[in-house]
Amino acid sequence: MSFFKPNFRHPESPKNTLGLTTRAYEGGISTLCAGCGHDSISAAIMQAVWGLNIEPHRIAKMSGIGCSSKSPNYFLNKAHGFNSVHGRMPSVTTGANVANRELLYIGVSGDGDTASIGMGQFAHVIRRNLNMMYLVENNGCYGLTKGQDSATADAGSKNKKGRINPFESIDLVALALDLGATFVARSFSGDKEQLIPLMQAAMTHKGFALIDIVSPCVTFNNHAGSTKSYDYTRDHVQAGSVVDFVPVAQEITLDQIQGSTQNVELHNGDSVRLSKLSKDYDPTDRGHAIRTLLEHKAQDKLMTGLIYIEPESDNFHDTLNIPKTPLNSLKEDVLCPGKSALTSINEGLR
Amino acid sequence: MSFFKPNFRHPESPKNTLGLTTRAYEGGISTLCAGCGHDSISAAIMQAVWGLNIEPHRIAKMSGIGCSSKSPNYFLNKAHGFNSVHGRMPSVTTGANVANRELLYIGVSGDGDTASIGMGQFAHVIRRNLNMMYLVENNGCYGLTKGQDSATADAGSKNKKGRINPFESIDLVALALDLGATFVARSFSGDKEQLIPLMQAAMTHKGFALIDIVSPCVTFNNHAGSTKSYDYTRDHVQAGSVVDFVPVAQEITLDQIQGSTQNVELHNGDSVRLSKLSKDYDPTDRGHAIRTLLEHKAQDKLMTGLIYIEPESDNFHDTLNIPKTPLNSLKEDVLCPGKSALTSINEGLR
Amino acid sequence: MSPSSTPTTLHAVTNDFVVKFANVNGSGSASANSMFAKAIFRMGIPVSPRNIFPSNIQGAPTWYEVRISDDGYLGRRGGQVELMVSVNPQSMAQDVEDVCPGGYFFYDNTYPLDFKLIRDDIHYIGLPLTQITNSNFDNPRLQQLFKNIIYVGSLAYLIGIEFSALEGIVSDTFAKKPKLIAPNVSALQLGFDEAKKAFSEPLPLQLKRSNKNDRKVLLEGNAACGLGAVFGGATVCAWYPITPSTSVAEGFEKYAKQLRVNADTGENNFAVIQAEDELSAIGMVIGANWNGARSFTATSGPGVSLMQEFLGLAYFAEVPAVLIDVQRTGPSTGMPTRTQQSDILISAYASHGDSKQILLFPATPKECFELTADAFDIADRLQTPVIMLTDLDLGMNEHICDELEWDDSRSYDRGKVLNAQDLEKIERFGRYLDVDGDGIPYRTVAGTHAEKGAFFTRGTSRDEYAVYTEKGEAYQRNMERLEVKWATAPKYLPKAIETRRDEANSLGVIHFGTSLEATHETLDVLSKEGRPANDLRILAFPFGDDVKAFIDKHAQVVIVEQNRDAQLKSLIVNELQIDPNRLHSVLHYNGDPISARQIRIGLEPILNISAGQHAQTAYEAS
Amino acid sequence: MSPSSTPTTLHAVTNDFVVKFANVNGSGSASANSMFAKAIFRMGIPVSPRNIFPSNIQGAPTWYEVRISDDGYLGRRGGQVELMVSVNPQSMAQDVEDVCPGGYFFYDNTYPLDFKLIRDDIHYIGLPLTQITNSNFDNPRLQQLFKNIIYVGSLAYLIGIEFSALEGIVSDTFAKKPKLIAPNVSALQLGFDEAKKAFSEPLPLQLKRSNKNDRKVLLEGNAACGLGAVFGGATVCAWYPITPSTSVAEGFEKYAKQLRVNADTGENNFAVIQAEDELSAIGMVIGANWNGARSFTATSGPGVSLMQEFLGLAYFAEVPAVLIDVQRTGPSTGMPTRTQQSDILISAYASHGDSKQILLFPATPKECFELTADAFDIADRLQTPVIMLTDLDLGMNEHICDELEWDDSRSYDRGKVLNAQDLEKIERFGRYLDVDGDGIPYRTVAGTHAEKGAFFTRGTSRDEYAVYTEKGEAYQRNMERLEVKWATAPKYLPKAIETRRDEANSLGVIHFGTSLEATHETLDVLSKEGRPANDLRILAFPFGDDVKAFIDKHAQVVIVEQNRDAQLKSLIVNELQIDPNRLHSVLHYNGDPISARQIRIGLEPILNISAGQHAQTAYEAS
Ligand SMILES: Cc1ncc(C[n+]2csc(CCOP(=O)(O)OP(=O)(O)O)c2C)c(N)n1
Ligand SMILES: Cc1ncc(C[n+]2csc(CCOP(=O)(O)OP(=O)(O)O)c2C)c(N)n1
Ligand code: SF4
Ligand code: SF4
Ligand SMILES: [Mg+2]
Ligand SMILES: [Mg+2]
Repeated sequence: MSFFKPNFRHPESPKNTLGLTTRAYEGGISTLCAGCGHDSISAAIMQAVWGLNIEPHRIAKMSGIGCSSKSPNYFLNKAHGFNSVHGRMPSVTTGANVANRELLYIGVSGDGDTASIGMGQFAHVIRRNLNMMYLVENNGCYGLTKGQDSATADAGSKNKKGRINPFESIDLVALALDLGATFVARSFSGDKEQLIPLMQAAMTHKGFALIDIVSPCVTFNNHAGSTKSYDYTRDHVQAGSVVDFVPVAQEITLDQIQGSTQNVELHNGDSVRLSKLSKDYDPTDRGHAIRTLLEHKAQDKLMTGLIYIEPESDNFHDTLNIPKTPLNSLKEDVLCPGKSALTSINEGLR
Repeated sequence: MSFFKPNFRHPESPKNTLGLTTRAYEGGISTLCAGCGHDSISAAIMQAVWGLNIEPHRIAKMSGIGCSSKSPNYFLNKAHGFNSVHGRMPSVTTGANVANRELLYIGVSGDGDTASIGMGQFAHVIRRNLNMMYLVENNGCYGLTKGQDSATADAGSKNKKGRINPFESIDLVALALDLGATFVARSFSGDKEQLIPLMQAAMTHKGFALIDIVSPCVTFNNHAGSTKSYDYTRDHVQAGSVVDFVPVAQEITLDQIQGSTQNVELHNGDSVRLSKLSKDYDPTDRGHAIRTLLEHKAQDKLMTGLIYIEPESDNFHDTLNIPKTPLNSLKEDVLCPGKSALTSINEGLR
Repeated sequence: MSPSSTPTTLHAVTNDFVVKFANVNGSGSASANSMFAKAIFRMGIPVSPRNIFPSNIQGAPTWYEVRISDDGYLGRRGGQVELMVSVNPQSMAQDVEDVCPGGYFFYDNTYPLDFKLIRDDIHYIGLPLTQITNSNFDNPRLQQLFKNIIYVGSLAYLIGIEFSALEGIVSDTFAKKPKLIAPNVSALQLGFDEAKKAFSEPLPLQLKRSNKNDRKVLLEGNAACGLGAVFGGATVCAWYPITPSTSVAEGFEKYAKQLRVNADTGENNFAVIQAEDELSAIGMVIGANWNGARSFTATSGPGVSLMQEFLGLAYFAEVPAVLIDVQRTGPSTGMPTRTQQSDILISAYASHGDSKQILLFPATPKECFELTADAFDIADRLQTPVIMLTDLDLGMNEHICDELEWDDSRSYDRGKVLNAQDLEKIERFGRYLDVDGDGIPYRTVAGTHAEKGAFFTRGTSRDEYAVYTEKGEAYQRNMERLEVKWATAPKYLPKAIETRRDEANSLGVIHFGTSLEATHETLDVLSKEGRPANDLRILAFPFGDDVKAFIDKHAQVVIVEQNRDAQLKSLIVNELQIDPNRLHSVLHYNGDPISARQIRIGLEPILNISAGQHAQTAYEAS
Repeated sequence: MSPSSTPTTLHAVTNDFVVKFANVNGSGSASANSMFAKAIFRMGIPVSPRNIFPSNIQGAPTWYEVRISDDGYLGRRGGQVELMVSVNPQSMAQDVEDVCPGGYFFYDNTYPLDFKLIRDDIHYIGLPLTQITNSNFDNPRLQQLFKNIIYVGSLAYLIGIEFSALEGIVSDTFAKKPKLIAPNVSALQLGFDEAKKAFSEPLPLQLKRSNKNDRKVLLEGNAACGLGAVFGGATVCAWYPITPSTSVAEGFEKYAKQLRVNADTGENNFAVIQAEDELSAIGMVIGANWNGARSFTATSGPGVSLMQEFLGLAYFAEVPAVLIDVQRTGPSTGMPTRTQQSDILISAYASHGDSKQILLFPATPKECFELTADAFDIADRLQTPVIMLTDLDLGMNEHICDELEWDDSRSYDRGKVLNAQDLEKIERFGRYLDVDGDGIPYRTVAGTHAEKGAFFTRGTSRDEYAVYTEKGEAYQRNMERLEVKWATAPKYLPKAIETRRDEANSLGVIHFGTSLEATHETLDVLSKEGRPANDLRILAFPFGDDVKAFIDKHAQVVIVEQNRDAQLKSLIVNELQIDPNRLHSVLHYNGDPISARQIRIGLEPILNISAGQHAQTAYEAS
C-alpha cells in the first residue's frame, strides 16, 4: 500500500475556474505498490481534469480488472466509477456512454485487460469511435496476478522467472491507427509534463482517444540485473522462492525536452528509448503517422506524444443520431407511444 | 442448395504423384447458395491440396460457425474436420496443432467469425505464429444469419435494408501485418489462377499464413441497383418483405493478368477494384508491405496477391520446443514418470 | 384424381384439418404461405401456422404446417396431415408418408411422379404448376416467385378460401407499390382457374367463415417483444445476430423507427447497437442500465452461455438488465432452427458462485409484449437482471392472440433511484444499505449530484456504503441481503395462472411458455375421457406461494416441459423444497413444438399409476 | 511481561494451540512463516497453516494462521487464537481482539503500543524487532526480509521449536545458494537469543516432538494437481492467469520441466500455453483432446463462466477435456483470495441446453494428485469434460497428507479410440453409434487412416454416422444415448467414502472437498457428546448408488457445504430424486475455510429437531 497522496494539499493551492482546488479531484488512498506507475497516472488524471475545469461528478470512471483497473478508485472520489469485468470495460462504457452522452468517460485499462482478453472489445470500441478517453496503463505484464507476461511484453524481454518472451509484442498504438482511431497518443507515466496536456487534449477530443501509457510495474520487473545493492535480496528471494517480497521502489519520473530521445531505465534494468515527437510533426495524416511509427520501431524507439488526431469525425453519438438530451433522461411521455399508437398497430396485425 | 460438384470427374482426370485424382479430394454436396463464393474457395482448396500431393487424411479442417465455416464439409471428405463454435476456431486449431504437429491445418473462417466475435483469437493466433493456413471467406456480411453488416463491410456500403454502413471496415490484411503475421495474402474467390498457387504457398509456409479472400455472398448482396431485369423481383421481394427469396445467381469468376487493376462487379451492383501485385513487388519487407497497402487504400484499390512473407521465423512448435514426434503419439513410458520419481518427490515434500 | 387405386374418401370436414406445405428454402414460398394463413385468419377461423425450416439459406427443404381448428386449438396437432402441398421434389418421399390415409397429396405434375412414391391409401391431385407458371411469365425469378402465388390460388378453389380475403391481403401488402397488386391478383386467379379446370369439385376439406378472431391479432412473438421494449421505455438495444432471436432486435428497431423518432429533429429517441459478440452486447446493456437508461439484449442459447460472467456481475453489483432468450434446441450449436425450452437452469443459476436470476415465461405474443414491457419495471425495481425465456416456436411463428392492450394510466416503475433532492436529505448515502427491509437498496446514477451519491461499482465485496472490504462478515451480510431481495421478488412478478380449477380434480398439470395451447387441448381431451384435471401456468421465477399451494392441493402433479432434463421441475424441487417424487414429467425435446397428442401419450403412464409414484416419460417424436 | 494488570495464565498446553501471524502483504513474511510451519511438521506434529491474504500485491494486511493439533485435526479451528504474532501496525486493533483470554500478543515494541489496544485479559509480549533488525543489517531490503526470520527465531525460544528443524529447512531452501545459509541461521539465532534475553521463560504453549507425520508430506493442492497432470499423461496445458488457480499451471510446468524434458534433445514432452483468455484456453484444450493429446486447463469461477459455451460443445461433440476449477468466493469477481465451494451448479449443468458434466471433488493434496491423474482416464473413457472442483483453501495452502503413491502396473485408459487396424475391420465407422450399449461411442483421431474413420465434428445434430441432419428423431436418439452414457459414468468414477459407519447411528453427515477435516473433527465432538453420527464423503458427480443408500439408511441427513445456496444438495435432490425435506444443510460461505466449531453450531438445530423436518442453517462468521 503506497499511502499515495498528491502533494497539492497546501492551503493556498490554486483554484480552477470552478473555484475548486485539486483536493476536490482526489480519490481514495491507493492500495497499489509504492512506486507503481499507475499511481502517477492517477495523479496526472486529477491534474488534467482539474485543469480543464470540469466538475468531478461530470466524469464517469470505467475500468476492467487488474491493478490498473483498480486505480479509478484512487482519483475523483466524487465521480461514479465502474470496476467491471476483465477485458470488457469497452462494452460497459459503450452502453453507459450511449445512455448519457453528457458525461465525460475515462476508461482505465491494463495491457492484459486490453491486449489479451480485451482485444476484441478494444478493436470494436475504436471502430465505433466512441467519445471517450481510453488509457492503457501498460506495464507489459499482469500485475495483479503476479507478473506473467502480457501481450505487450517485448519480445526478448525476460520475465520474472528469467524466461525470454518469445512473442512479438502487440503495439496498441499501431493497432489503433490501423483500426481507424481518431486520436492516438503514447506517453510515459513518469512524464507528467507530456501526459497532462495529452490527457486534456484527449478529453477535449470528440471521439475515441487512446493514450497508451508506459507505466512500469515496480514489483514484477525486479528480476534482471538492477543496481548492485539489490543483488543479495534478489538472490535471497529467488532461492527461497519468496512469493510475496516486494521491495519498496521509487516512482520513475522523467522530464525531457521535445524532440529528444531519452533512455529510461526501468526497475528491472531494462530500458526503453522514448522519443518525443518534434514540434513540426503533423499528427493529422494517418498514413504519415503509421510510417513514422514504423521508422521509430525500426530504430527501436518508442514514439511518444500525440501521434494522430482527426479532429472532425463522426463519433458514435452522431452515427446513432441520438438527441442532445441524454437518453437516460427521456421520460415516459417521449418513450411510451401509448394506447392510441397500439390501436393502430393492432389494426395492422389483422 | 447448389449441387456443387467440381467438374473434374472425368475418367482420365490427371493424377498427382500419389496417384490420386482430384476425386479423392472431394467433399460432401454443398448446401450453400448457388453461386456462393465460398464454394469456389472449396474447389480451389481441393485443387491446391491435390496439386501439393498431400494425402487428404494428412489434413485437418478447422472452422468456426457461419456459411463459410460450414464449407469444410464440402471438401476433403477423407480428412477430419471440426466445425467448432463461433469465432473460436483459432484456439481449437492451436490445441489440435500442438497435439499433432504432423498434420496440415486448414482453418476456414468468415469475416463475422474472424473480425467480430473472433477478433481476439485471430490476433493471438497470429502472435503465436501457429503453423496453419487461415482462410477468411470474406463477404462483408453475416451470411448464415441473413445478411447483417460485418466489421469488414465497407464504410458507405448499403446493407440489405438500404442503410449505409457508417463504420470503417476492418482490413484483416493490414491488421495481420501489424500483428506480425509471417505470411499475408489477399485474393478473390473467383480468381482460381491466383488463389490456388497462393494456397499452395500458404500451406508450404512454416508458420501462420493468412489469405483474406473476397468471397461475394450472392444472397445478401442483392439489394442495390443491379441489372435492370432484377428490378421487378426486388421490388416485389421488398414490398412483400419476403424473407426467403434467394434468386439463383452465377458465381463471379475472374481471370486477369498480373499487375493490372480490375473492376469486379458484385451481385449488389457495387464493385471492388482488385489490383494484383506486380511481379517485381518484394513481399519480404513488412514496412514496404504496409506502405504499399496504404497507397492502394488511398486509391481505393484492394491489393491482392502475396503481400508479405517471412520465410524463416520460429513458429509455435519451435517456441514451445516440442519434439518432432507429435505429442499425441507419446506413450505412457515417456509421459509417466512412475513410482520412483514420486518417491523422490515425496522426499522433497517433508 | 388419384393415379392409382381409389383410396377411401375423408369425411367432409369444415375448419378442422391440417395443411402442410413442402417447399424449397429461399424460393420465396414464405410470403405466399403466410398469405394463405392470414386469409384464413381473416375469415375468422382459428389458425396456427408453423415454419419448420433448416439452418440454411437456400436450397434445403422447408415446411409450413397450418393447423385450422374451429375449436380454437392453436397448438401443433402433430401426426399426419389431411393435405400436403408438395412443391419440393427433394423431400417428396417423406412428404408422401406424412399424409393421413384418405388425405390429399397436391403436387406439381409437370413432371411425372416417381412410382415409388405412390401409396394407394391417399389421393394424389396434380396440377402442372411449373408449366402454368412458365407459360405465363418469362423471367425466371418471377417464375420462381409466382409459382408460390399460383398454388395459393389453386388452394382457394380446392378448400374454399375466400378470394376476397386473399385480394385484401395482396392490396395491404403492396399498398406502397400498387403496381404490384394486379399481377399478384392475376396469379392468384390463374391458380384458382387452373384448379377449377382440372378438378371438377373442391376437396371435402373446407373452410367456412367464422367469427372466432374478433379482437384478435396475428403476430410473431419476437416482433411483440420488440414492441414491448418500445412501450416499456427501452432506449438502448445491444445485440448480436443469432437465430432465432434476431427478429427481436429487428422488431424493436422497426417499431422504434415508427414510434420514437423525434418528428422535428429526425433524431432517434433510441439506439440500436449491433455488438461484436454477445459478451459485448450484455456489457453494453449493463453499462446503459447502470447509467439509468433502460436497455436490453436478445439472444439464444450460445449467447446466454457467453453472457454468464456479466450476468453474475449484474446480480452482485445489482445493476438492472433485460435479456430476452429466444430458446432453440441445445446444447452447443444444437439445432438453431428448432424449438426447445432448455435454457432454464443456465438462466436461473447464471454465473459461477451463488447467484439466482429472475425469469419470465411468456406463452403468447401478447404476453411477449406485456412481459417485455414489465421486465423493465421488474429489473429497475429489483435492480437485477431479468431473463425472459421465450422460444423459437413463439418467437418466429405467427400466432393468434388477443389484441394488444396498454393502460395509459400506467407509469414506469423506475424503482429506488435517488435524485439530487433525495440525496440532499440523506446524511450518508449507502448504496447497499437495506433501508426498507425488503433487501432492495437505493441507487444513484452518475452525474446526479456534485458532492453526494457517487460510489464505485464493483463485482467484489464491499460494505453497505460501497466501500471495498474483504471482511467475511460484510460479504456474508451482503449475500444474505440478496436473499432477502430474492424473497421480495415474487411480489413484483406476474402470478401463475390457474385456468381450470375444480377442487374435485386430483390431477394437476403445471406448464409454462409455449406448452400452453397443447396443454389446454389435452385438458379438454382428458375432460372428455372423464378424467378432468386442473392446470397451473407458471409465468415467473422465483415462484410465488401459489405454485406450492397448487402442488399441495393435487394428489398427482405433472410438469410439461420441452426439454430432456426436466429443468423446470429442478427449479420447483430446489426452490420450493418439494419432494421430486411428487412430480411427474412429460418431456418433449426433439425440436418440434409440443402437441396435445404427445402430452396425452406422455400422461398415459401417470394416469395409470397411483398417486405418489414417480414417472418420467419421454417418447418418440411423432 | 504484560504492560497492564496481570491477566490469567493459560493452562500449559503441548501441541494443541493456534498461532496467527499478522503481516504486511509483500513484506516477505510468507517464506518465514512457512518455515515456521514446516519446522513443526518436521517435529512430527500435525500442523495446518492457512494464508488469509488480500487481493493486493503490496501493503495490505495478510495473515497466516497455524493450527497445531496433536490429535491430527487439520481443519481450521476458528475462534480466537492463543498466540498472535503481530508485525503489522495497520491491523493491530483487530489482531488484539483475536487473542483468547489469557493468550499472548507478541509484537514489535520498538515503538510504543497504542493504549487503546490494551486489553487486560491477555498477555503482551514485546520485542524490539525493528530495532534489532536495523542494528544488525544496513540494507533496507535485507532489514525487511530478515525481520521475518528473526521473529521465527524468537518463537523457537518462546514455544519450543527445535532449532535444528529450522536450520534444516534453511539449508534445504538454500541448497543451491549455500552462501545464504549462514546469514539466515544467524538471523534465527539472533531472534532466539534476543527473546531469551527478554523473557525469562518460554510460554506455556509448547511444542514437543511427536511421530504423527511418518509417511506424510506437506504440499499445496495446486502443486499436487500439476503433478497429477504430469503423471496422468497430460501433454498440453492451456491456461489464463487467475487467482487461486494460477499455481496449478505453474505446478504442472515446474514438474514437467523436471520430469518430462527429453534428456538427449532438450525438447519438452509437454506444452504449456498461456492463452489470451479463458475462452481460448478451453478451446485449446478441446482442440488438443480432439486430436488425441491429453490436455487440461485450470481456472476459477470467472473462467468457468466464460467457458460455458465450449463446455457445451465438448459435451455434445463428445470431446474429452479436463478442467480444474480452483474455487474462490463468488459471484462475479467476488473475493478472489477467499475460499468457497460455489461453482457446483454452473459446473454440473454447464452450458445452455440439456447438458450435464462430470465433477470430481478432492479433499486433500493427495486426492488432488490422484483425481487429476484419474480425470484424464475418465475424460477419455467417457469422451466428455471432467471438471475437478477444488478450492483456494486446498489449492493455495500447504496441507499434511499421506505421501503420494503411484502404481507402476497401472496403465492409462485411453477409452474407445480406434486405430488404423481397428478401422480396417469395420465396415462403416459410426462415430456416434452405441455399439456396446453403454452409451459410449467409438472415436478416431485425425490422420489415423487414409480412407476410413474421418468424420466432421460439430456441435449440431447429426446421425450415428456423424452425418449432418436436422431430423428430430436423430437428435432425440442422440440425446437419449447421452443419457445412457451418463448412467454408465458412475462405473468409472471414484466411489463415495464412508469413514464412520455404525448401523445404530441415525444421523448421517454428507460432505465433500475441504469440509473433510472439519467434519471429521465434528464427528469426534458429537461422539464425545454421546450423539455419534456416520458420514459419507462424495468424490464425484453423477453420484453412485451409495449416496442414495446412505441417505435411505439415516433418519436425519445433513449436508455440509461451503456455499450459500446448498448447491450440492440441489444436485442430490435432482439427480437422485430425494425429498429435499429429508436433507438438512450446514452452510458456510463467508470466505474463510470451514471449521468444526461452525459445523457444530450449524448442527445445533438439527440435533434438536425430530427427523424429517427441514432446517437450513447459516450462521455468522466467527
Ligand atoms: C475472467 C477473468 N480472468 C482472469 C482474471 C484474473 N486477473 C485479474 S487481473 C488480471 C491481469 C491484469 O493485467 P493488466 O490488465 O495488465 O493489469 P495490471 O495489473 O498489470 O495493471 C487477471 C488475468 C479475472 N479477474 N477475470
Ligand atoms: C455465440 C454465437 N453467436 C451467434 C451465432 C449466430 N451466427 C451464426 S453464423 C453467424 C455469422 C456468420 O458470419 P460470417 O462468419 O461472416 O460467415 P458467413 O455466413 O458470412 O460465411 C452468426 C452471428 C452463433 N452461432 N453463435
Ligand atoms: S504489482 Fe505492479 S502494477 Fe500492480 S500495483 Fe504493484 S507495481 Fe503496480
Ligand atoms: S447466404 Fe451468402 S454466404 Fe451464405 S451460402 Fe448463401 S451466398 Fe453464400
Ligand atoms: Mg499490466
Ligand atoms: Mg461473412
